[in-house]
Amino acid sequence: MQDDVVIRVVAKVMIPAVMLFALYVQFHGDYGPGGGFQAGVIFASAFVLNAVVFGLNKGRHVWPARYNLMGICGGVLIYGLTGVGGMVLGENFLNFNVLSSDPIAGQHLGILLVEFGVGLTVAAVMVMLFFTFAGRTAHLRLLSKSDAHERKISASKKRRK
Amino acid sequence: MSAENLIYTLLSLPLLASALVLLFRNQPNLRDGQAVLLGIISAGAAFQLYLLPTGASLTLLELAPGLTLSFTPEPLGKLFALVAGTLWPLATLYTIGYMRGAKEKNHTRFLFFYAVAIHATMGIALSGNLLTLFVFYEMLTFSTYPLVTHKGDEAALKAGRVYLGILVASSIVFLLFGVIGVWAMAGTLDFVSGGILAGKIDPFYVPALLALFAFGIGKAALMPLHRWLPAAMVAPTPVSALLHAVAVVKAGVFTVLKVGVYIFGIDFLKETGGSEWLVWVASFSILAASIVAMTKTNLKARLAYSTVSQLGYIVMGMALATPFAASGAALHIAAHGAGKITLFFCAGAIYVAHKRTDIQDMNGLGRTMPITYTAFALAALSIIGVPPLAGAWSKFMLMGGALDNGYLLVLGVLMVSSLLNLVYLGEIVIRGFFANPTRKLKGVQEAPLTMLLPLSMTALLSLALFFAIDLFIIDFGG
Amino acid sequence: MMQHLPILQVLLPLLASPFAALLRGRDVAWGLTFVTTGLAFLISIALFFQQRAIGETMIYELGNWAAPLGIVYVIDAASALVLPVISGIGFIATLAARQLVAAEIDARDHGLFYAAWLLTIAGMMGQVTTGDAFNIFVFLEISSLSAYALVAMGAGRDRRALPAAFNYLILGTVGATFYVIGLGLLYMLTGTLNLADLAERLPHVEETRAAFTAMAFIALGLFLKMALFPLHFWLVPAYAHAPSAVTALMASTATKVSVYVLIRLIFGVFGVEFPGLADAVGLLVLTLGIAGAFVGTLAAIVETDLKKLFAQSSIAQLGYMAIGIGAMSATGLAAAFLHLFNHALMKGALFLAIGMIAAQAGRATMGTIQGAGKQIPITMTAILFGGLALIGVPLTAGFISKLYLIRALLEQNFWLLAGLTFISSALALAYVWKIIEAAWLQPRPNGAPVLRETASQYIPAWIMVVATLGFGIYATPLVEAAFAAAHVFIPSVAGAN
Amino acid sequence: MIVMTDQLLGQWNYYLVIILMMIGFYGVIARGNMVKKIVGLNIFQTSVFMLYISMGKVAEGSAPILTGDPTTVYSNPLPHVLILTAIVVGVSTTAVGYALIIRIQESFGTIEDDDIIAQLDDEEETA
Repeated sequence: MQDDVVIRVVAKVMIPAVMLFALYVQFHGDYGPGGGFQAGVIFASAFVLNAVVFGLNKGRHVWPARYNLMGICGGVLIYGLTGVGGMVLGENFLNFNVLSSDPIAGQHLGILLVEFGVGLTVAAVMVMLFFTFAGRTAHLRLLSKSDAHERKISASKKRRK
Repeated sequence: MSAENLIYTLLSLPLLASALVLLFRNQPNLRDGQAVLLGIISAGAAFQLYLLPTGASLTLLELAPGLTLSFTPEPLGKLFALVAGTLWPLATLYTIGYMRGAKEKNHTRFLFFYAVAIHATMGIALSGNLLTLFVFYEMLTFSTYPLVTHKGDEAALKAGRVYLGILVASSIVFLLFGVIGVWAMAGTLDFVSGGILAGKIDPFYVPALLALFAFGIGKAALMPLHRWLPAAMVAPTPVSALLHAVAVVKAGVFTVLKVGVYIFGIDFLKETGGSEWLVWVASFSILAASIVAMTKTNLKARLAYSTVSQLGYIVMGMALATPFAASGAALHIAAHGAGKITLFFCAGAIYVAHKRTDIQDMNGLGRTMPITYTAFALAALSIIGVPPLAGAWSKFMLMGGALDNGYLLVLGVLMVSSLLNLVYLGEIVIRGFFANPTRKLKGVQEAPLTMLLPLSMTALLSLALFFAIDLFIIDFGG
Repeated sequence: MMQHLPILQVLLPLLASPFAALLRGRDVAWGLTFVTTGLAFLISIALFFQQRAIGETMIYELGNWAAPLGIVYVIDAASALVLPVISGIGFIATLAARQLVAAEIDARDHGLFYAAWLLTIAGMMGQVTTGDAFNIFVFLEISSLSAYALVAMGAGRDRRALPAAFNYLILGTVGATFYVIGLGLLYMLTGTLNLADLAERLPHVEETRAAFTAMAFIALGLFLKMALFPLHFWLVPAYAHAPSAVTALMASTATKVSVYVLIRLIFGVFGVEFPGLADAVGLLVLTLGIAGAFVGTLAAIVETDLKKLFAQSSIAQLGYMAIGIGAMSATGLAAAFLHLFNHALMKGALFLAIGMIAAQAGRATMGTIQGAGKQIPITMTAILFGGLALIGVPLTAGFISKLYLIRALLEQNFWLLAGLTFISSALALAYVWKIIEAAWLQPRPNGAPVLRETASQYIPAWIMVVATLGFGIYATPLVEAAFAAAHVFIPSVAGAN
Repeated sequence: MIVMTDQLLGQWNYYLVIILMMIGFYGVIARGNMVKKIVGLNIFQTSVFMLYISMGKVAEGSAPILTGDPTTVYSNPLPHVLILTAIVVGVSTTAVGYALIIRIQESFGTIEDDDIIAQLDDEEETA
């Protein structure tokens, strides 16, 4: 696919747009439809598209493997620690009212942070899933049942010898 | 000492002995000596406790709400504690002689579990409620298992499996069932004079509940649950003595008696007739075991079946449901204990001296081992029930009890059984003294003193018991 | 800080998990896990005593949103009893995991291993603590998903872990989905997912078929999760081929939590008076429980692989818990709680001890331990005591739970069932004794590898053994707590203790 | 008659759910191929998602975004939120399932149940 000019050009245009849209969905989530889950998936799809069009190696170059774990864990921690923030400030876990002097503003801030954590984790998970499964293709031969049967026969023949 | 302290003493001395056995495992004389010494002290303590008035009680801890580990010595329990406490030092002394004479291995392990078994027996004797009794009952089973399988060969393992299988399975399936059944119905498990079940249970269920106990207490070796007893004969003879006279089977029949007297209550059993069937089962057990005993030529096997038969007497004493018969049964625990331990001591002495186990090889042995054979003859007569030996009293009281409740047929059973006893025990004595040796008895001489001493003492005990009988009759009439 | 304990209980392992994943050094990850589970254990003990002292339900509102709208965490007598089991086992298993994991799992995966480990624990805690039915599902899946991964990590030594984990995944997901279906029906009927609220609103719709169907789905899903016979086939391979530490953790906790959730839903939401409950679920659970007790015990008798053997025995023991539930009485529930607690202790001891042997010898079979009594006496003694507790020998914890289980059956006049229960528990003697004979009474075969034991290897197992004996000798507070837990669901009747 | 048709047709979503559920469940149980099992599992779960989503729908209700008009009828958003969680769980399960399948393929060379069992039996025999 790397050789197809149309796809390459379209992808180059599309990828920034996809990412921008993801950011919109992410940060508009507390006003309208959207939020971390959707944004995370959209954001990840940009990287997946990149990898599909320009190859796995280039894709890895843009999003190195070590980002995966950091993204996943970081997102969870942002979520959790935002909740803990409410606890530290004297209210129950996940109470965002106290995050700012104005309760409403505090709730906005809290949900923004939480959604950001969700988005980060989801994006990282999605990219990781793609690379994990795609990276295995070299080893993976999906066998039909008859194929497996043949292998078994040859294996048992070998054993007999 | 107060009764509470005596209870503590009796329970802790065997444990102390077992701990010291481990501590002195590298100094055989010290290890064995202390066990005998502590045994003598415990015999004294048991005697003192026996003389103290009843009424003391001791609660060790509360397992669960309403379920305690507690100890209440009542006359029957005190008698059993006395039997076990007196026979323990003798058995230990004998064990030491036997183990050294027969060149058995693993003395330390053996003595350790021996003492633990005595601890469990004391717990059973003094237990104040069914739960405590059950706890120590199981402890006795598990602590005697290493003794039964002491030799460690395939035959011993197989016997061990039968031993453990029957005893644990029966106790978990039936006995525990009965215990919890009593708990669910009566709301308590305490041993109370006159029983706790009267009025709490539909008389219709009494025979069934009694069956749970009669067969759940596998240690009482009521046929058909007697298989473990002959199987355990592979064990060294001191174990047989422990099983037959001091601890295991005595604990079994003691439990049966105690349940009958203090859980069901003699009067309650008589009213409901719930134990009538048990009289006949016990009768069957008595006769069948006697007949099997006659077919055995292995000395220990014959003695084992004799025990099964004698245990039937005690179960029957409870089942007859009269105070007189129950007293006789209690007395028989002591009388048979003294008699049977002598017989096994003699069997072990013969084995150590002669290395033979078959009765046919023992012709003329009495003339080379006069002390052993005299003791054997005394004990055999006691078991048969010939005065002036202890067995006569207990048999007499059982017969009296049977008459009281009109079981004429039982009278016949007891008489026939005495006759059978005479045949199979008498044969051994007669062969020993009068038959001509089939092979040369060269080099055979009396067993070492550590064995002769205990066996003559227990034989004399049978004699003494006959004359001091007033001291040992327990009145269940109240 | 004290008022935050209910949430910290779940949050601590949950938030420690990503840290553990990020930490590459295996000792650091283990240290973090150790500290976290230790703290969680302390918290659960504090909660237990706090709850016992107050005597009533403690409620923690997430984000200060009150009950029907918000999600609440509930600490009542029942959850206060189950939490220490999970966190305690989690803590001891972590203590043992240091050696077991080092022996069985590739050093690069340790961070991820401990992350999944913490997530499993957090998920189980969450199921117990939360007062929201859907939240239970979420935590159920958190713990299950990480459990699948943990089981699969056994593949490094034993590739059979992979199909085992896969089957576990399929059946676990089916079970969880059944639960969600039932929940959906309940939500349609009542419009709420809060457990307390559900219990309040259900009586208005209890005559409908939908309510009954919901109950059937929920019960079925949880039967699968708790491996009630005949839905137990995933359990044995999963436990047998998982890394030893995971087996020890899961055998003592995973199915127990599902038992707890079942009790919570069936008794706490539907209630004993729910029409058809006693007939359908009660009778079914009783029958399956006793059948499971026999099947598990018999299968254990013929098994030679020790992990499989004790996994089969777990099926039997779960059967006993099911019998307690099926008795449909306060005593029965208390017996189920008691056995849940006690069985966790003894299986923990057994699997930790066996795990240490398996980590050394590669596998733990009857052949491996033949004559091992002389080489590793302390470890084998732990197995001996654990086995005795399984049989229900007096002065062990197993005796206490069996005592109350039978009492519950006799109170309901289930004499035959009580007899069957006794027979099956006596059969347990056969497989336990097989092990004891092999270990102590048979000689070590020539050429068998030399087994060793060090204090750090047997201490975790022995902590559990001591607890097993301790709760067998002095069970009064535990029994009281179990009855308090049972009375949460079935109000106390005068005269019962 | 009308009542019955109404009952039958008015509950078409439930029939759909049940049909899907059974298709998925059949796939899980009857297929030996692990990928097909996972596919079945997904269909099975999807049926539950549909159950929840259709339950949240209120006739004539609009999307649950506050408009400020008090007369607006909204659909119930809660089931949708719940099912969003369930979908995430489902995706995770699928991912773990596929990861396992890959590992199984690598170490057994097959993803058929029967073949794996046969291989393991062979192993037991030789061991």
